[in-house]
Amino acid sequence: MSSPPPKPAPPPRRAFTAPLLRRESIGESYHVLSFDLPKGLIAQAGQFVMVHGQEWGQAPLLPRPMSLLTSGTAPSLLIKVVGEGTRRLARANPGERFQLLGPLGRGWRPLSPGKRALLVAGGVGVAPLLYLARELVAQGRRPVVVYGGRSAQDLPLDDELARVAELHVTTEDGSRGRRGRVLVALEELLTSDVEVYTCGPERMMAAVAERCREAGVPCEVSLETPMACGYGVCLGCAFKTTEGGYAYACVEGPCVTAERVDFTQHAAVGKAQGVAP
Amino acid sequence: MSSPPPKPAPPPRRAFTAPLLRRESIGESYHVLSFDLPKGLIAQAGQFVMVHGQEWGQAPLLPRPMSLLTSGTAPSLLIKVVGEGTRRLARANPGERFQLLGPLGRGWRPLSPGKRALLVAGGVGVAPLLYLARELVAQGRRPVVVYGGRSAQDLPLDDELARVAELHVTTEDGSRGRRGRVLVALEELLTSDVEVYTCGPERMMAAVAERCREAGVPCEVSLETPMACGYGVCLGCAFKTTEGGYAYACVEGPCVTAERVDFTQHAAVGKAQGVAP
Amino acid sequence: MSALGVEVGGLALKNPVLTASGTFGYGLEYDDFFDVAELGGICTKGLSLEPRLGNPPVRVCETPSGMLNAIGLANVGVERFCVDKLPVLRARGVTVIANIFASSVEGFVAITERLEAEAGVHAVELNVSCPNVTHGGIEFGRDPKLAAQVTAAVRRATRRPVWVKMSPEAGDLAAVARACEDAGADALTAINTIRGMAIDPETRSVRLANRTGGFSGPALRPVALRIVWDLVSAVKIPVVAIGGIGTARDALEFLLAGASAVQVGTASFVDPLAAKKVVEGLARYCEAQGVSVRELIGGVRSP
Amino acid sequence: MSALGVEVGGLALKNPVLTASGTFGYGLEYDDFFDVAELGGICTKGLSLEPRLGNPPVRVCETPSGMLNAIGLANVGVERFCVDKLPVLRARGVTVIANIFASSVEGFVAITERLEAEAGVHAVELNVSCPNVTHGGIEFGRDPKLAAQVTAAVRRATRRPVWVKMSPEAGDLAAVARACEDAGADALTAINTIRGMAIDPETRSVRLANRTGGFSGPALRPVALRIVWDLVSAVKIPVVAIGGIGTARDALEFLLAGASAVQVGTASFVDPLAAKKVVEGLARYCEAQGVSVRELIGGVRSP
Ligand SMILES: Cc1cc2nc3c(=O)[nH]c(=O)nc-3n(C[C@H](O)[C@H](O)[C@H](O)COP(=O)(O)OP(=O)(O)OC[C@H]3O[C@@H](n4cnc5c(N)ncnc54)[C@H](O)[C@@H]3O)c2cc1C
Ligand SMILES: Cc1cc2nc3c(=O)[nH]c(=O)nc-3n(C[C@H](O)[C@H](O)[C@H](O)COP(=O)(O)OP(=O)(O)OC[C@H]3O[C@@H](n4cnc5c(N)ncnc54)[C@H](O)[C@@H]3O)c2cc1C
Ligand SMILES: Cc1cc2nc3c(=O)[nH]c(=O)nc-3n(C[C@H](O)[C@H](O)[C@H](O)COP(=O)(O)O)c2cc1C
Ligand SMILES: Cc1cc2nc3c(=O)[nH]c(=O)nc-3n(C[C@H](O)[C@H](O)[C@H](O)COP(=O)(O)O)c2cc1C
Ligand code: FES
Ligand code: FES
Repeated sequence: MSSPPPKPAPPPRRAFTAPLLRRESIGESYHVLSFDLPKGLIAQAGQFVMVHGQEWGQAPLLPRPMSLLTSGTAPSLLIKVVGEGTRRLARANPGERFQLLGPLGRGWRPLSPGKRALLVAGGVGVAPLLYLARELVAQGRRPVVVYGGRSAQDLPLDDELARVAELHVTTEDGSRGRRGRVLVALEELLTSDVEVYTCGPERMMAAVAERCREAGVPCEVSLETPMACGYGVCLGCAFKTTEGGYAYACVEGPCVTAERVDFTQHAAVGKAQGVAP
Repeated sequence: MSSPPPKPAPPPRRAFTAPLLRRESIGESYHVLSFDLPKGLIAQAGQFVMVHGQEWGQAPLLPRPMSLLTSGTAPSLLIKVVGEGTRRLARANPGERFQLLGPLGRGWRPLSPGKRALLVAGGVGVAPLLYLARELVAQGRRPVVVYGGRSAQDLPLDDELARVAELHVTTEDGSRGRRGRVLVALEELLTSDVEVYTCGPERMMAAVAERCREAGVPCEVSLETPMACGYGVCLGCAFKTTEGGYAYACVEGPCVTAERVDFTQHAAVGKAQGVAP
Repeated sequence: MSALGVEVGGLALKNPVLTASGTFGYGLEYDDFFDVAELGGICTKGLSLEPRLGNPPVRVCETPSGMLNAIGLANVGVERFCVDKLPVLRARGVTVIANIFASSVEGFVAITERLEAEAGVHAVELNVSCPNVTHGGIEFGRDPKLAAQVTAAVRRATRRPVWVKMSPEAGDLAAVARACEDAGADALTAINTIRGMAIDPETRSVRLANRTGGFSGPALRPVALRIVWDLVSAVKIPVVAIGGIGTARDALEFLLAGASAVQVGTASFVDPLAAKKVVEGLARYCEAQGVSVRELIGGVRSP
Repeated sequence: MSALGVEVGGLALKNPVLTASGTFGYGLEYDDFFDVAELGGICTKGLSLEPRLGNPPVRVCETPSGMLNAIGLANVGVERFCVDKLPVLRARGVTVIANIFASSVEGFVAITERLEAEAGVHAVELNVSCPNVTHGGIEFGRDPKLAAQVTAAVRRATRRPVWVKMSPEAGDLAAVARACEDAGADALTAINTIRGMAIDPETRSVRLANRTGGFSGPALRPVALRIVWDLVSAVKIPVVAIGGIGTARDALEFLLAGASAVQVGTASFVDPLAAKKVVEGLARYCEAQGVSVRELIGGVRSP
């Protein structure tokens, strides 16, 4: 496995306040929120923001980490409702003001020359991968995507994805695409000329990473550890590394090479996602 | 001073949840909120509700006591913004759900036969008095009202009041009506055939009560002590009585005869009102 | 026993949901709302030998996700409780835990003896942990020896279960807990409020006339849960949990940590039906998961 | 001295707003946000003699208006701090309070001695109150004798001001405070987190891998304020307040209660500019009211 090209330096981080521009709901559970940010938020695919409602007061207290779906003057997020913070985001009305801190962390590493990108998304994990897919298409490097969910309802933005990628869908209940988990579709796509990027439930990513290791294919994962600050000071977002110690997902990640992550130890599970491996 | 007729028994208390029907803002500080309650809330003038937003979560934690402006199937409240809870009320949108607990406490005592009602309102204290004024008019006993505020902006619903009562306005800055505090207008109206009802800042009520005592005129005040429960279990709403002990504003009040209130001791000041005596 | 039934130191409760002392009056204030006999039980407002007027106002204020109170144990006194309140509760079949408070061991015994003369009291809860009175509140709860003395004396004065309510401010709470256990307590209840304070920067004055007050509500819950967890492993007698419990989810946290029952406090101020809703929520949870509350107690897993 | 300037046990601060240890990294993470030299000072993440990896995840979770953390004092160690971080802070003119931690008196002294070799450290803050480590955290802060020993030993090892950070879990905090004062502390800082816990009823497991964690944030503020108020009357040395401070209003509560300065903690997670905004808010308040911060300290009125 040749070492992939290094990541470019991330753009500067800012604390923005911005009104909600639009909320588009995809069923009850998924919502795309875009914000009105004339100054523009410059980011890289795979980076995230910490978002906090100015109306929330002191509960929910902490901002919530959310991958950027798009950046620019109307940056957007894909929200899955799992608890109080995401519920509030899902009910926000245009005009309501939010604090956005970002862009944070390190995005996806660049695709190596001559390689094809294989993206493996689980449920709401699609957000940073759709960002990546659009960027790859802009570079003329249309990716292949495997997108899995429990059922047809757990595949938000699948239409957007189909527009920019060769899309393979799996659902556990067979209500859409192939029945089963993402691994069933991955098998035949895991050729030696691909590099894998994955985001979704931790157990899914662990299984994908393991298959990539076996296949000798580079794999980049996006970690969803609980986070308090998002910018490297609380040390709450630790994940166990294969080197033995801990690394911090908000500054060294969320996108890291799967080889660094000790998934056997990694208890910092993002339970927010709808798909098991 | 003959003893006034006894108060009728209050209607049963209920915990309602209801969506906001309408919010009408009167400048930045004052807002009339009405709720959609097909079952109807039956209440007496001077009673109050505890109101809590179902979206508030755990902060603001406690419901806020608010005098009823009207009851029935679209009960309404007049809100003055003073802190976090009233700020949230002031920004609520139609459809947002609230818990209303009520009607609570004891309303105004009935006007004695042959007497005329003189209502003395300070700022947002107008709410339970406008309710009373409308009720008196329905009984063919149009009241006289003295309504005071710091300036013309602090006289919400003065137009409504003018429709049902002979209205005397005072403002401290002279921007409307007579310059000065309510006492200046009270003087000439305090004849022996009136009974006084007052609600407003505590120091205003204390001054009005004192003048009524001197004039030998019955005076009923509506107390705004801090409250946690509103229905008699927390014992937080104590006010010092002239008998020596404490009484509880949420069950024995908020409307009580001024004679019972030891204003010299009464630290449970409602700071929410915009008018000093 | 139904899926919800529990036993707390010899006392069978139809469900594990009680109401906390001082947050539910004497249980007679709920007639318009619901039948309080549906609850596992109610703890009365703290009773003293003589009626008490309580502290001057302001007595309550709100803090982030919590509140402060300095009521000062205002209550009608044990005599009026026995004459005016208890007969009604008894007639309705309410399980009554009498929360009592005194400034001396003899005082605690005298109140217990007065209650002993009445039917319809199911347990006595000793408040040795009130932060809002100058004499004989919290010091009993801070010192293992004093706590044991009070417990033993009350133990001798009644055939009923004796519960001791723990102060979160004891330096070595496990020692106090074990002392109460050894002195014959049937259960521990925890926690009472922690002393707090608030200042209004506008007026530059303290918000409560008493200066400090007891801190309660959801904000307190993580601390209460940790203390309950500590106590469960410190003693063999059951622990009844209190502190920020307002939903079935909250109650489950404490049951899983090992509490045998829970008390709903400040949440009743937010919604008078809170305790009833906790019972209903637990019933739904047990039904959905096919478990009884008894199986849940202490069932927390480590990650 | 400007309207905002204060003096804390011999150390002049340009304003009374510091950042709390463990909530502001090493002060070098803010380059994109603001110049941290504008603050009264920063307290570093707790430094140990050797680097520490900290606890396994999950390390943080949210609670009503607060949070729990069980970081386990992960830090780069005093050596790397002196080599990598301190020179940058010094060059920028940041007032640096080194928060240090060890499991023995000798350990505290060794770290202090290493820091003594460097310029640019303005005071040493002894963390004798960390709830999240198995050895040598909180026990020093619970026992007046141990607290005094650590304080005296560090006192002898440095010419710099020594601040001791109080554990809210000491049974008799005033005794610990006086012991530290007598042993030569220049200031006390209070409070560190209180131990708390949270359980996920869905998975029936504890939320933090360490089971318990330190409770912080706005929820804690009323308890912190009461403890600071108690300490201010217990000792003559200055008290630096910590606990749920995130706005100028919050800071005013503590200054009025008698704190000589404040530390912004968890609030920096919500907004990296929180501490700077507290400074600006205090400046506006002092200007509007025509007072200096020094006049406000201890200026609370009783009702
Ligand atoms: C770098 C990063 C990017 C993310 N991107 C997205 C995204 O694009 N869209 C999206 O919907 N979600 C995303 N998440 C997850 C999202 O942050 C959490 O779902 C959210 O914080 C939950 O908040 P809540 O208040 O709704 O739930 P809570 O009430 O806080 O928790 C509900 C459940 O979610 C779990 N949870 C809490 N915090 C997190 C967390 N930080 N990560 C994972 N699980 C958590 C809890 O353990 C609990 O089981 C991302 C997380 C990270 C770290
Ligand atoms: C029986 C009764 C009827 C009331 N009717 C009305 C009404 O019709 N319209 C209206 O706008 N307000 C009314 N109030 C006052 C209203 O309840 C308070 O203004 C409100 O609770 C403040 O909440 P907040 O969260 O906005 O402010 P907070 O942040 O809680 O407090 C802001 C300021 O208001 C003071 N305050 C807090 N609670 C009360 C209280 N219960 N009473 C008085 N002052 C308080 C605080 O000391 C502080 O100075 C009534 C109060 C009572 C007791
Ligand atoms: C207003 C109020 C009054 C209280 N009075 C008493 C009391 O009389 N006796 C007692 O043992 N505890 C009393 N408590 C403490 C509660 O019973 C309970 O221990 C505490 O409030 C924590 O629970 P919570 O967070 O659910 O409210 C009182 C609490 C409040 C808020
Ligand atoms: C994530 C985190 C890490 C902390 N680490 C330390 C530490 O290393 N040393 C220390 O003395 N205090 C530490 N603390 C305690 C804080 O300095 C502060 O005392 C506490 O959080 C209360 O203040 P707050 O409510 O403003 O956060 C830490 C707190 C948090 C939340
Ligand atoms: S989230 Fe705070 S250090 Fe990563
Ligand atoms: S507000 Fe609770 S008793 Fe009156």
